[in-house]
Amino acid sequence: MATAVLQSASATGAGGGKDIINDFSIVAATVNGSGSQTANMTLIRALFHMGIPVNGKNLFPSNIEGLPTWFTIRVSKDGYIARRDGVEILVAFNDQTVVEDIRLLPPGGVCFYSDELKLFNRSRDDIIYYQLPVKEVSREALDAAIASGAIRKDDRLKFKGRLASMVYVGVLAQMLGIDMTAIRQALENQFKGRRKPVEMNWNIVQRTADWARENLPKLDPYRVQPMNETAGKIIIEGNTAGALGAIYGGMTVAAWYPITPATSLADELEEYAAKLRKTPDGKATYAIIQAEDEIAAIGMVVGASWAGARAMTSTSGPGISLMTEFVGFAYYTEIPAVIWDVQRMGPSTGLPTRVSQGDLLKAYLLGHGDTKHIVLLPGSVKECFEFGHTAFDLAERFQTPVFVLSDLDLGMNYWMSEPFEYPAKPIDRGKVLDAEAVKRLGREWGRYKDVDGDGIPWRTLPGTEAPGAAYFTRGSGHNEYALYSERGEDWLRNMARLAKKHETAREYVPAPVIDQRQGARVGLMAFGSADPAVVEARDRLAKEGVETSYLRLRALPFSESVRDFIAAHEEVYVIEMNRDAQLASLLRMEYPELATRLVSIAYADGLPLTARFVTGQVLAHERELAGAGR
Amino acid sequence: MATAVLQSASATGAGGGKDIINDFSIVAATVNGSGSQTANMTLIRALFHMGIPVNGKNLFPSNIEGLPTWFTIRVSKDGYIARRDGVEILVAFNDQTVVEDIRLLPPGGVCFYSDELKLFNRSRDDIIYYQLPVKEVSREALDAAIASGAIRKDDRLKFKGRLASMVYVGVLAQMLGIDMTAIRQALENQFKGRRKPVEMNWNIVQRTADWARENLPKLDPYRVQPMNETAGKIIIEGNTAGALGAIYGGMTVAAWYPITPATSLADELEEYAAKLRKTPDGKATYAIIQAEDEIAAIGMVVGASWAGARAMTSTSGPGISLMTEFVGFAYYTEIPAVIWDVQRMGPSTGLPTRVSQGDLLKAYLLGHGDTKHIVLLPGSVKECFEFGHTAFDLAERFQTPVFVLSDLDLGMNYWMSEPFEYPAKPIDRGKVLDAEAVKRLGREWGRYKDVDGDGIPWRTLPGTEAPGAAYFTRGSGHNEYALYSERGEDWLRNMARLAKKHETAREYVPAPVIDQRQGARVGLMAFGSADPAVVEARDRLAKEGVETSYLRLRALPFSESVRDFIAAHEEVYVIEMNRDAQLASLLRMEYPELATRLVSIAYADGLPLTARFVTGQVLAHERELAGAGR
Amino acid sequence: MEATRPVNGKVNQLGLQKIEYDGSKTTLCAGCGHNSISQRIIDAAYELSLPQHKVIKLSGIGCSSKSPAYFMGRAHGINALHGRMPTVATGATVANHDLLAIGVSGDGDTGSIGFSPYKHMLRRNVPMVYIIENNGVYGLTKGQFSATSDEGQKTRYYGTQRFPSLDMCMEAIVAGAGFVARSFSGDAKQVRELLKAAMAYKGTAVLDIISPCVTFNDEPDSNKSFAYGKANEYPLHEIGVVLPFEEIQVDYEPGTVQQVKLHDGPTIQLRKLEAGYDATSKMGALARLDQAREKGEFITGLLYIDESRPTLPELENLVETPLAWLTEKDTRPSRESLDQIMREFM
Amino acid sequence: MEATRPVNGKVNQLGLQKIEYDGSKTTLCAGCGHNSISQRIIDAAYELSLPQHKVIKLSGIGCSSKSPAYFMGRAHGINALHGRMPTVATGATVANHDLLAIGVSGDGDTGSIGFSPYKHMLRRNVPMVYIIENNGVYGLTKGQFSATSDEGQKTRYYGTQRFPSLDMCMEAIVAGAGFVARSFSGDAKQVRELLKAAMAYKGTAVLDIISPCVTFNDEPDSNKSFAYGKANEYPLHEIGVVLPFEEIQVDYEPGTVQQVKLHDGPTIQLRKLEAGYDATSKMGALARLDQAREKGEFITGLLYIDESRPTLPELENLVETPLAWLTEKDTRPSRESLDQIMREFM
Ligand SMILES: Cc1ncc(C[n+]2csc(CCOP(=O)(O)OP(=O)(O)O)c2C)c(N)n1
Ligand SMILES: Cc1ncc(C[n+]2csc(CCOP(=O)(O)OP(=O)(O)O)c2C)c(N)n1
Ligand code: SF4
Ligand code: SF4
Ligand SMILES: [Mg+2]
Ligand SMILES: [Mg+2]
Repeated sequence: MATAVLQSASATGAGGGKDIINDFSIVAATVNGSGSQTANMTLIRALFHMGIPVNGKNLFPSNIEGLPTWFTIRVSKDGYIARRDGVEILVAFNDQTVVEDIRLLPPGGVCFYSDELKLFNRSRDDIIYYQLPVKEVSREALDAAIASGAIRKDDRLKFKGRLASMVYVGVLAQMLGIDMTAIRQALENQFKGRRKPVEMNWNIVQRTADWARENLPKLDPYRVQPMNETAGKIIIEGNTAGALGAIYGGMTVAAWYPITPATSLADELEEYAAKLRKTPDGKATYAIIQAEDEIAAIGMVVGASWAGARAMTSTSGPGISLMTEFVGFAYYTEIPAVIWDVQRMGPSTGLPTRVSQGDLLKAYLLGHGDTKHIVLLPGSVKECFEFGHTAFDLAERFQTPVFVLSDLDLGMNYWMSEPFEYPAKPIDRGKVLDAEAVKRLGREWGRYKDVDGDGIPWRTLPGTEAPGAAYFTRGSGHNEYALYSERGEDWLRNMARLAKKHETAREYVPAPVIDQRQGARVGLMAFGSADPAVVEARDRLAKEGVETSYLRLRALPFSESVRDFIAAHEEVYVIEMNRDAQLASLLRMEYPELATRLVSIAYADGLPLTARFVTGQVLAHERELAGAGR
Repeated sequence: MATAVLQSASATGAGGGKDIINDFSIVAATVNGSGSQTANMTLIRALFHMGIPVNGKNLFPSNIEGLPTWFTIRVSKDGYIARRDGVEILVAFNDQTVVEDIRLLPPGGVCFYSDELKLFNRSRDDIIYYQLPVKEVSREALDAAIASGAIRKDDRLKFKGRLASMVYVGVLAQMLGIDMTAIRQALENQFKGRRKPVEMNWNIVQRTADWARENLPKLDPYRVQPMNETAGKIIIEGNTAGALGAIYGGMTVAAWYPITPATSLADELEEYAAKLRKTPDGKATYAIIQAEDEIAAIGMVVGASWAGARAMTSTSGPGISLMTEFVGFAYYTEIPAVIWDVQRMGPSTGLPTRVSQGDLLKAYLLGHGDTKHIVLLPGSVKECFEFGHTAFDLAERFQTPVFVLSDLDLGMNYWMSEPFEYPAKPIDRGKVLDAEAVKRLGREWGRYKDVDGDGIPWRTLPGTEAPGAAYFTRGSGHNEYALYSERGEDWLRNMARLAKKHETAREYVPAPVIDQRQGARVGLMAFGSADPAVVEARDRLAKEGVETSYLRLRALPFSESVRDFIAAHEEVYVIEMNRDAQLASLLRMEYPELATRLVSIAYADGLPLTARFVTGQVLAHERELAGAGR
Repeated sequence: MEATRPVNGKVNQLGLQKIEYDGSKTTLCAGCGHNSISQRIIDAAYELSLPQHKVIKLSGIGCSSKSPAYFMGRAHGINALHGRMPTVATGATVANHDLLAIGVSGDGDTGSIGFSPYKHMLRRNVPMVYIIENNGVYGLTKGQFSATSDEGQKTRYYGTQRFPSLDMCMEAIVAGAGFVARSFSGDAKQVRELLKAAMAYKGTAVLDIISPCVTFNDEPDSNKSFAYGKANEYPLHEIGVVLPFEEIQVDYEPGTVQQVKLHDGPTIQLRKLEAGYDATSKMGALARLDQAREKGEFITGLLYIDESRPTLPELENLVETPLAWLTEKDTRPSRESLDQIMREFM
Repeated sequence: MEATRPVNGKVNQLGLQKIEYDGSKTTLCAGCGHNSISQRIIDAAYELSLPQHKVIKLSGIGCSSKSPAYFMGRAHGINALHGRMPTVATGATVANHDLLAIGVSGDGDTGSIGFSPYKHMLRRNVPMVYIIENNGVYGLTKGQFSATSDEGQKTRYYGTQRFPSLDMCMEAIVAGAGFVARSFSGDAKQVRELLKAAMAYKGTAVLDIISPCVTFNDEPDSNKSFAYGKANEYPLHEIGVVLPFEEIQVDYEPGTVQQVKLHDGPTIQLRKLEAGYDATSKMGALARLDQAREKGEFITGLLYIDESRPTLPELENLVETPLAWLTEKDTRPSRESLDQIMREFM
């Protein structure tokens, strides 16, 4: 094994020789399709097993193979999990980007680079370089694996990248001080205990860790140390969480059409349903259908819900657009439907592998004419699980489409979380009359009658054997008895009831999470995956002397507490990842009397928000106000 | 011919014996598919030829034959053309509704009824009845027409209704004093001069008028008198106007899918294009395609516009919903498209034959992600024509979808208007580079570059023969040179430019029509077919001592003058025909600092707005404010 | 189902009179072909003694799609979006595989906006009766051509059709349908028997029924007109459905009758009128349809039948209880299972 | 078109080298079948001496749909929405009937979300080359089954296909297409010649080209894999396109070669490998395709050709100047005409 050429750089470890422990980021710059995902996940899980708060974000292109991908691991002793702008440690594996990747390192940064790179050069002398023995190790490992029959000869190319990336796992483990048993545990986890791949990868890791110990003197200050911050926690993607939520929510029918970044939600649904939702004789208590497009998917959901299933779909922006007509239909006919929108960057095809919160306003209003919907806004993987099941309860209780607005960051990246809690409440199927009830009520029952004063009518399911149980569902005008009607009064009454139903939902949907600070003049408001950046920004702002309250919105329509929160603060910064200030717009529409208190921070470049950005924006505006004498 | 049984009612003509001249409404209550349209049009045109301001509204069901239809003719010496709540003169031809129709007449009202009605009875004695000799006249007329060969024997049933309704034309003419030469002229017009039908109908009219003169003593006070208020004017439907506008706007491709109430726009387009847009050798300078659905229609429009056509579609709510994805695509790829939304009542299938302004917010925001569009809001048939051609200029100038939001009332009803003016400006094809220009600019040209500071880039059309003229259009992320890009900066820059383009449009789209009254505390704001009711309401309000200014919005985005108008008034009533106060919402979103001045009057029951309703709402609120001490 | 009540008149095996299969009063034009089809559905449902609470009626948008309101008023119904009924039916039949789904669509609803839904429903073999009330025009929007109107066809308001038609039966066969029939709304007996067969068939049963629009496409020169149909209908066979409890007649010459036994009982008997037509030959059916199209023939009958393909709910391998009726016990996995999964993510 | 410039290497009739028909660098996987097809398009365009400014490239969404960026970089292109390219092509070819439209789609793009657009494009006979890069999976979204994958087919991540496939060639023929071909991306010569023929054909020319997805569906047991294609391709004939200025070879036995002359010059020569296959017989083609499907055969070639149907722009009876280039003079009727119309409404 060649001896690595060491850097005798002018770079001294940043931090003036002092170790920087559990507080830095690593980025692995690779080529997509090359198989580095396993290596990255192994690192994350190992850190996690060491008890260190960690978060993994994959920045990948919208193609299958050969384009640049960056996987960033943030290690944060303080438990911050938002994206950071800077990254201290680079693992350079991609010739297409290496020059730029190096340029972006901070002074004192660290560059581990593959000895296979052709365009690599030591363009900066204020950083530390470590060369990785990729060529030799991966060749030898491949030869061994082929000899042992673990890998077919034809698959050499396919496996090369995967094994190559294990080289950086071993070296990083050694150089950062990652616990080798944690790595082993991570590999076991990754390969679900399958011995052969575990051993093959473990070998490389061990070998390269040993090699690094012998050959690479530590020049940089970055190190990890065990903590106790992850005990009992899990690490998971939001889409997996959402799928599990749906399964524990009693989903019985799902129809979907593939689209990034929503696909994995359906994949995981299929995977876990097959495990959890079959009878002993192998029969399914669910059906999952890959539809021919999104209109068909939502049509199937509507049909299934109408017939009594707990039905859902998952999609992203373009799919939401295509579902517009059906969503309006379901709203007006009062058919439940759970629709996951794992948001990506729009408009149009946009950036399919980048995040945004650009569908908020659109989902809320989807459909022509007067429509407004319940929209759930999970802010964590845990809430993806929770809303994954409560979405069905809400959809059936309110007999209406319910959106769950997740996003690419939440859905496809790796998040630490408390383990999910088993649903506390029984399944709520809402106001469904059985045959007995129908018989008892007789002609009193009207499908679209508001008997309870909450705007929500009672329905019957097809198959209910009672005289008068059947009714005709239509997207055209109907009266309280579901009979066709073009009368103005019938239309008005029905639309007013639908509006009332929406009002009822205000205090029924997940309430905002509010941290109101005594005497804080400034409030922050955000939702979804903007949360981690805001949480971190609040600490930074506090350090700058700006004490803030925080309302994290978890659903539309707004509850009263949203109004109260705005009223309780002089400025409320509304932070969101889109161009047009969609949440701020909705707030202005709803609270004209408070509209001037709202300050919009709307920004969307496809990357998750950073605390630095949020802090900067708030501070700048606060200073402006101060300057203006306020 | 039987002698009509006359009413010796306690009813004295309303108005205490004084004639009521040119100020009342007539409703013909018939069955759809029965052929009364010709009769109604004859009456309207005849009144119009007498110089009397008149307006005709057809209230029809969403089916083809056999259900109730009401055609209301408002005769208004003051030139008011809004719907009125009350109707003084009923022509009762429909057994299904006759009881209710009579119930709705005001005391002193008049009921002309067919002697063929079975369920008719003189349930009220405070109105005046005239029986019509339908049975006999229509039988005889049919016999004669068949004998003369004008009607085939098999078609007897089909023509019966048409001839029957001519009976009320003749009787009304006599009883109201409608000029017989005006009737003749109206018939000529209706049948485009075809002699046979003109004669056949004229005969019936003459005959029944004579009969009425001899048999029906005038008991009611309603009369017409010639005026001079329609000279040089036309009477036309908005959809015809829009179609003509498109043709004079140089439309070259139209793609559409049938849907009420937009269908007739495409029909008229076809009709007039065939007349006006063929070369002497019969070749077409346009193509009109009936697509397989609305997604296909807008896809064809986008394809055609991209290739350089002036392309349009016309649809209604459900179609708009289906076009959502493509509209977002056109917004982001910057492809012109003219989209007529002739609004009907939604959500969903809703009331296909009833009016609403429920798509305003939806059209403005259509598409997932951050999108906002230019929306034109014609308030008269004249503006349907104008916007019909300027929509293309705007779409090509701004390279973006442009909505024209008409509605069923405007589009399918009969409106008096000044004749349309020939377009004053030449056709604007916007920023298109020809081959010479491309050659000159060389690499300087970038498809999505903002060289003029207005956010609008330059484009080339396929077929342009110059090196570098070709570019690749895509709905996914691209840079200024139309190259694929996932870079955050490229995305941000492009989206910011699109926002700037939208800003540029503010002062480019049709400006609001503002009538600002010195010292008026109250402003009214409305758009589209709500206008006539507001115009009339202002006069009523003035009589009640409430002086009002009025801003009639003609497009989105708002121009500065909208802000100024709101700022200049203490209250601004925003009057619109939907449930959710869509225009008010948009105003609140845009002008948070003025939001509290806005008072929403949003109401939609499927019928055109009335002045009475608007007046009542404003007064009630004004009194409330006064009561509250303001 | 209602308790048995005094009966006057003929009743079926459920003790119901035919009138009890009625729906509300039609609002279609007098004479519209669609109304006859509604009557035939009533006939067939009555004769098969269908319990109405086990039936769902589905449609898209159009005059045709209104008709489910006009039959079997005791069955749940849904008027879906234009062209999208197949997708709704797919969801509904998976949610409750115990129900008999009867879908009614139009040629515009199926052949234009709903074409992809139609084909993919067939591909999935969604268990339902799928009726196309085919009049060659868009009735409800007043007479535009649909994709099933033939090249050269004229109508009063929309001139001449310039494009060739799509043949809904050929399309069905190519997409893998196992029950494809064409009929004419004026042929009451054939429509009724085909409906009975279709209702007994387990997968998607397509009935493309020429159903004249008397208002917009009934000129005698239209091959979707009543007069044309009456004059030109050419049935390939006489169809009869023999219910399990009925006796099969056997008084026929060998080769003149084709019999197909359906999986749950009834037998379809085709007494051949066109010798040699074999309703179990896919390519034969396609070729005959193509020939009819070339020659302008109006062939009717059960064009193709094959019951071997599994239906969608079968493929989904569902539990016996309809998904719609499953309870929390069936659909919410245990607390322990979640704990177990959580451990896997630790 | 650029002024003639120094030429090194072979040039075509426009004086262009083949490299000048290139597009930007592909971002598809190494070995993806779609890349070969892009190369063949370059070959064909070069050999036909197509002026690129007269070409438009259109696609939907998918790996396949990305490929128009990778050929003919001097032609305008548009990456439309998923499944909707046919509609965009319809509009574009009507707006400018002077352009040669080349559409590239995938099996997901065409067979699923774009199925109705596909069929209605065929019905309208939109003048374009319509290429389906058929790999039986959704490449770009990572390997889900498409509607063209056969029942029983397995893939790594999505198990076994449970539904029968839709055959894009049969579908095309039934919908009235006049140029329907199947090929294999690994058969460079056949693909190239078919492309040339398609580019010379005046209506919609469908090329359903099996184009292996090496990442998600290239296991040897997949009938969309490269290995399978290589081993099993069964060409019905050898196809050659003879350009107008080339000489037609006549050294063949009678009955062994079928010749089809296209309206604007070139002649397609089919040297029969399967005796008796007649590419001008619609039902023959359908039957052969059905047989191939039953037997699991992979037949390729020009399955069906008929150039008699008018194209959409022909039916629209357009002026010669493309609509896109008409000026105000042509498209805004006179002031007098408006006055006249106004009078009619008075
Ligand atoms: C999305 C959408 N587009 C258009 C319409 C308008 N529309 C209603 S019915 C119909 C056509 C119906 O034709 P067909 O299915 O043949 O039924 P028919 O009336 O002839 O029985 C159309 C286009 C609609 N309801 N929804
Ligand atoms: C409306 C919409 N739905 C879903 C997607 C996601 N999507 C992108 S490509 C694709 C499938 C492509 O499959 P295919 O056409 O077979 O192309 P291939 O990648 O296999 O060449 C899908 C579903 C999308 N872009 N738009
Ligand atoms: S318009 Fe035609 S299809 Fe509609 S109800 Fe009347 S006859 Fe039937
Ligand atoms: S994923 Fe498949 S279809 Fe897509 S580029 Fe790679 S090999 Fe080609
Ligand atoms: Mg029809
Ligand atoms: Mg594919």
